[in-house]
Amino acid sequence: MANLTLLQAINDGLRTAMKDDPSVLVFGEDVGKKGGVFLATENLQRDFGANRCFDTPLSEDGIVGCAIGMAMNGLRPVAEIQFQDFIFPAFDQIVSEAAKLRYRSGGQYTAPLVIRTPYGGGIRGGLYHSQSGEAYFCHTPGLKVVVPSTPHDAKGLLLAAIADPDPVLFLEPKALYRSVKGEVPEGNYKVPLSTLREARAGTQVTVFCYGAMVPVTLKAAEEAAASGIDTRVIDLRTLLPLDEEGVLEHAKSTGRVVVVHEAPRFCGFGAEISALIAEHAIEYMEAPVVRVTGFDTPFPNTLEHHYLPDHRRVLDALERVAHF
Amino acid sequence: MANLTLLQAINDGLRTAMKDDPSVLVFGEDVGKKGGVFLATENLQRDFGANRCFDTPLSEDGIVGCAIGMAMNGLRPVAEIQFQDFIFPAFDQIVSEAAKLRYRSGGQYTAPLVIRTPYGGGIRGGLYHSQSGEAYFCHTPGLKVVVPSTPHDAKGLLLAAIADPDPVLFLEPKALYRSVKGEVPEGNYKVPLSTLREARAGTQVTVFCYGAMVPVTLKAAEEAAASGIDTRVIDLRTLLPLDEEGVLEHAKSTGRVVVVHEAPRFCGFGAEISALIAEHAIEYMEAPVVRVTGFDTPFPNTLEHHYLPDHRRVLDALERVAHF
Amino acid sequence: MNLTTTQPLQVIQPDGGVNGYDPKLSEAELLHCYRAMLLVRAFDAICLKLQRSGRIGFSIPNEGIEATQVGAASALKKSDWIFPSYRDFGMALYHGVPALEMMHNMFGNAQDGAKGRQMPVHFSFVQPIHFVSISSPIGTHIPQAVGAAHAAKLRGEDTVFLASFGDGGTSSLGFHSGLNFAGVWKSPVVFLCQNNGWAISCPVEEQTASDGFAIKGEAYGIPGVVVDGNDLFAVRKVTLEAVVRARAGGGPTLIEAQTFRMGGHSTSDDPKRYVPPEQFEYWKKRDPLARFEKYLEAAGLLNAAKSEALRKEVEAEIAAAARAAEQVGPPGLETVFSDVYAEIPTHIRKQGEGLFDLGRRRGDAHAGDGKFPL
Amino acid sequence: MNLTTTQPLQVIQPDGGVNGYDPKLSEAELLHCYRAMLLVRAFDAICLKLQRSGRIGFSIPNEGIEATQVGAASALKKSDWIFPSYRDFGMALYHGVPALEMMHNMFGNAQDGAKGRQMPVHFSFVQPIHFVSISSPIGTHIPQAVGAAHAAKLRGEDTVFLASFGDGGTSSLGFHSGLNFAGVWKSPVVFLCQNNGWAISCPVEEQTASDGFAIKGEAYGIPGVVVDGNDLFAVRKVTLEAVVRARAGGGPTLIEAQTFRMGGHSTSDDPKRYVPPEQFEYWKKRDPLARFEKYLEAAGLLNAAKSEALRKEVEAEIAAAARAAEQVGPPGLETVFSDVYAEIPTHIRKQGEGLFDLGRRRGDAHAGDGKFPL
Ligand SMILES: Cc1ncc(C[n+]2csc(CCOP(=O)(O)OP(=O)(O)O)c2C)c(N)n1
Ligand SMILES: Cc1ncc(C[n+]2csc(CCOP(=O)(O)OP(=O)(O)O)c2C)c(N)n1
Ligand SMILES: [Mg+2]
Ligand SMILES: [Mg+2]
Repeated sequence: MANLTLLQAINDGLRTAMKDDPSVLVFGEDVGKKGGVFLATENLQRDFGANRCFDTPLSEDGIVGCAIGMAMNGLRPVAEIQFQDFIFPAFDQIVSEAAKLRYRSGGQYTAPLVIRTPYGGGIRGGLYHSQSGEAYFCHTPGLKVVVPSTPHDAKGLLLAAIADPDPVLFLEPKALYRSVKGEVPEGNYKVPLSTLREARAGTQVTVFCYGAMVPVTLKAAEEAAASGIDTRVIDLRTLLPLDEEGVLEHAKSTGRVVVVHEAPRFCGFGAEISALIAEHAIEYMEAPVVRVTGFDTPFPNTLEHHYLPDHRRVLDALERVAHF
Repeated sequence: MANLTLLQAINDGLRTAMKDDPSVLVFGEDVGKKGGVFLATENLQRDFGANRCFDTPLSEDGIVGCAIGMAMNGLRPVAEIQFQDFIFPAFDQIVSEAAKLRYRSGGQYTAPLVIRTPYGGGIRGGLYHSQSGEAYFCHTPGLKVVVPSTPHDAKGLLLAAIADPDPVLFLEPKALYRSVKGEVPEGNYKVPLSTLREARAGTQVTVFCYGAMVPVTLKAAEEAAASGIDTRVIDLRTLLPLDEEGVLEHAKSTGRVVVVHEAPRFCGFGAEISALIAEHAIEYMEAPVVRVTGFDTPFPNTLEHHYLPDHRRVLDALERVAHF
Repeated sequence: MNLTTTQPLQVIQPDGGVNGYDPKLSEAELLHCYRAMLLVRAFDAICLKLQRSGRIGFSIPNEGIEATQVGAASALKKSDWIFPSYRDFGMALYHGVPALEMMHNMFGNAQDGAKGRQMPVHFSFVQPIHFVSISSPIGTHIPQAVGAAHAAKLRGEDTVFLASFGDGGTSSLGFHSGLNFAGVWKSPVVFLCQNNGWAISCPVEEQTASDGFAIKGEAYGIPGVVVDGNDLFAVRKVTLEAVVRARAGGGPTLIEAQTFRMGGHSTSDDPKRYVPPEQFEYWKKRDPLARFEKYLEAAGLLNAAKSEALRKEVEAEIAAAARAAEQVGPPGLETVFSDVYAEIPTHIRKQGEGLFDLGRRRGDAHAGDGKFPL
Repeated sequence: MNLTTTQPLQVIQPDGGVNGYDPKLSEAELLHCYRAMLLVRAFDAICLKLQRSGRIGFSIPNEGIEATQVGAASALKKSDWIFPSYRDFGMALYHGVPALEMMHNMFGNAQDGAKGRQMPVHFSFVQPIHFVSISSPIGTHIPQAVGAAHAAKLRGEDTVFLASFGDGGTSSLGFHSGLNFAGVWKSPVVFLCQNNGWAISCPVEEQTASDGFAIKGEAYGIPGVVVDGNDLFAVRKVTLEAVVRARAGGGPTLIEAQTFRMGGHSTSDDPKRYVPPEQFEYWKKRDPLARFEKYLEAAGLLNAAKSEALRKEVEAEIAAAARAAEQVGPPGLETVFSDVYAEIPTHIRKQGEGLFDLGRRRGDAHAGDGKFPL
């Protein structure tokens, strides 16, 4: 096992998939010689050749559209979108095409592809290099949406996503690219999609979170422990299809729930968690289900540290919910 | 006052705006000579000339992109997207540009435009002529999202949207275009955005709904009344910015809530309503907050009547919630 | 390399003469083309009747563009792929997709390959040729064809991919990205722009200011060729040249076939609201079927009696297909919930069970009486 | 109308000679252009230093493309509009946007017109010229320029709209829709494609297979012109011709200015990873500033002393601006919540109040100490 950053784990995952399966291709803007703007694809072109890892013209519509065609015709494309903020030109291809191809063709055509893209704040990227758009995709039946928060999961979930028969959007928390490190097994292992991870055991409050909010939440949970609040932290890992049963069990078992994400609150992913609980576990709730989220504004630049939920805001919610 | 269909009310609203304000333009695919595929813009080109109402090339990106430029430079564009299903090529312009222009320019540039588009099922349109994409847009700060359900509101909300200083997505329930009729005042009147409408008074259960689900819900409420369930029906009308206070008051006052929409359930607009209640009114709830929605699948064709929530499904939820 | 042409290639003269051109097709092949055109016309006419009498919801008229469809399709092998538009009935029929399978789609019945999920004319076939699932959003299939072609190219296969779209389709995002990627990758794709003069009610001069559509290839380093779309041999010839070049690694071609749809955009559309009557008259004289008939007659392969017999046979075949498809019931309720993913996830399964359960509780026949079968 | 050129227009020779060409600019105007180029270079150099020392987060190198920026900008009136890319510093500086205002943006401080919400170099000005708020997504501003132009045209104004973008930008959706609409509407727009050979690490031959970028105008019925982008007079000349035609109702033009960025894509980028060293050498010899200096010297308007003095003055101006901007504090916390809409809706106001409240309760200085001021 190697001790890798999340970014290295992704590079390792791509390498492993490319080595094990010749039908896996990696492409996107600047992923070749440059190795990607974050270096997630570093040296893949050198090591696997320009037929397996290559740059594309500046068109996300083309990147995803072509990936769908490749996937239809037997390849396993892994397309990179340079920043999640720039995925919107491909929205039609993702939402109208990749997500609906199996259904509309009665299973005759399918699109087993992976779209990797860095998302979230923390790099002073302003409106267009910071967004967390998961909710847009989670409202789209036919897609899978995955967000790792540890190097181990990043590699294992990526390998599961590449092997998956359906289109997967793989959202990489760029704030964690180099800030988290961890043990990563060698070779091809898979973390099954649609499974939760208990990042911290606890009995009084459950927090549901994912991606870059996991370490923030863990920090808040540590501080809360000091003041006697025993917090369970659930890393959702796969947002769609969500392990709804698992979410409800955790919610019921503590009766107190906080949901944390970076994206704006209104119609954000957190709303679905709250709604599931309001529909299937309301009688177990001993407190309001509180969301700690980005604000319902575009993402600012200079003041991004105020926009992003931090451990103080999570802690505040934990206290509110615990002492309700 | 004239007795008009919802479609006629929209045509009347467009005419009224064009007459009162020379900076109002209407354009899109086939809106000119043909008058739109549903005839919402019938005779506007004839009556106001081809400079005020005109066809465009087949590019939603171009339609919305140009509308933003026009709006920046003093016009009040009202762009039509032929079906809401075809809005996705313009997603980037709507979400990245129209919604964020005021914020990112510190208020120096703004985009007061209206995008009208028919949405929803009921015409045997299959996957791509039936969708209800409101949740995609409601997760986008900077946009306003409006959905009328009566001819009166259709005209009054449209006129308010056109006069509004911010970009408004105006979703027209195509299933109601010709199936509802009602009194529509002459001249320029506005139904203020972000206000709810009590479509039916009731004391035991509140149903939140909008667009084509309003008549469906009203029918269910009538049937429920027969079995002793007194149902209040709230037509949300503006989804963003939502009158959250109003929603919470209604929810608290009945303590039992159902939310109805056509769109898929997962991360749909209904989740936000449930989440608001779970966060701010959970202690008033005497029953789970139940969502009646489209299924988490693409929209089918032959079986669309099973996909679309009907009064039976709403009634079932009313009974569950009332007798919990 | 500038192969772009601006004058449409024409082979068959209005009187059926070909000035000695040798189509290099056997009698059987020629009659197969003719039969395919007849099939389109009969399919078209019967669907129009079915729609007018309320038995199907919608159809797309194909009259007038049969030569483009059949001419282009005839240049492909069965191992090639077609990424069609919704107005490409003839390509499927030429390659032997049974009319019955197509009719199952028109009725959206239980035997429809797409399980009744799509609107009529949104076909999907993997046999006898890949005729890729049609999508309503315009242009999205164009980069997909390029991606599929790139896959074949990387594997060293010599498959060719035909992407077909309209004049309006050239304004779409997919046209721009698809042709651009194909130019850079030298993909084995033939882009067939069926310029029928209109995108619903939008005439070409309001669609683009370019000098025709073939020239748009210049923007991507792709040769563009203009052809008389009502001339089966001409369409076949330019498509075959493009296919041969693509198969040999020479990269993509953009073909503009100039034609005209004699009907409305769809059965919901009344073209008289916007198409000047002269256009109908002009193009009526250039009917592709009549022109090919004249050729066949001149070549001694057809006469009035034979043509009449074939027409009847074909009409009977289509009518029988329609009758048979109409007998088939709707798809099972479980088809609402399957095929969203390879495996049905729990939340969708529960939604299906809920619907079945409600049907049971309400005694509603539609909802099925068994338990949720997935 | 086929005005498309494929050989780049050049006026100023490498030695500063112009073969008798008369730029029709006064001495003051010529020196204003020169000064604008110096301003860009100084702004560039100082921003690089600020970024390297961690005082600003990011900048975009402009060295090498000053002639394109200033030459094009010089063809516009103050009543015209610029829809810039992120690499158009010189257009703003030429038109008199104070360096201090630009520095406020680089620091994202309380006096930044965009209230510190955007990344550095994403300027927005309405004065002294409309320099429209820059967006990061590539190409989205192109149809917007066309829409703004259409508005002016409908009102009978003679304003011209310049949309500037890179070689990579031509692959974007906005390029396709923007040029297509402009062609059909004959909009008064000048499309300036700054072909600097690279889109980050993607060279033009991997960007598109077209024969250059000017030719892409053909696809939209728009004349395309190629120009030496390191030649201020040549850029000014072709832009002026395009502007004059647009102002007179003659419709849009696509200009391809061939140039090269001597720095990285941004301060986060190391071009040595992908740009062959010969390219830097080749273009170093074609430095637009040195070339214009030679012209000015040959014309007797500049000498080493004067140039040195001007350079110092300009550097001092920029350095002073940077120092002043650095003193200004961050924007107030309420700017996170304002300008989402014209009026702040209740839910956003509450979120702001919540943040202020938390700050008060925690005694956190950042969160302000007053009550939420909106
Ligand atoms: C993205 C998108 N926008 C709008 C539509 C609605 N629409 C369907 S067909 C059509 C016209 C297409 O014209 P053309 O490409 O010329 O093909 P033709 O129907 O003439 O064969 C339009 C606007 C659509 N299907 N997709
Ligand atoms: C839609 C979109 N995709 C990707 C990016 C990331 N990106 C920023 S600049 C750039 C390259 C642009 O190249 P070009 O248009 O040639 O302009 P240049 O930087 O060379 O001036 C890329 C890929 C983006 N900003 N927007
Ligand atoms: Mg057409
Ligand atoms: Mg460039």
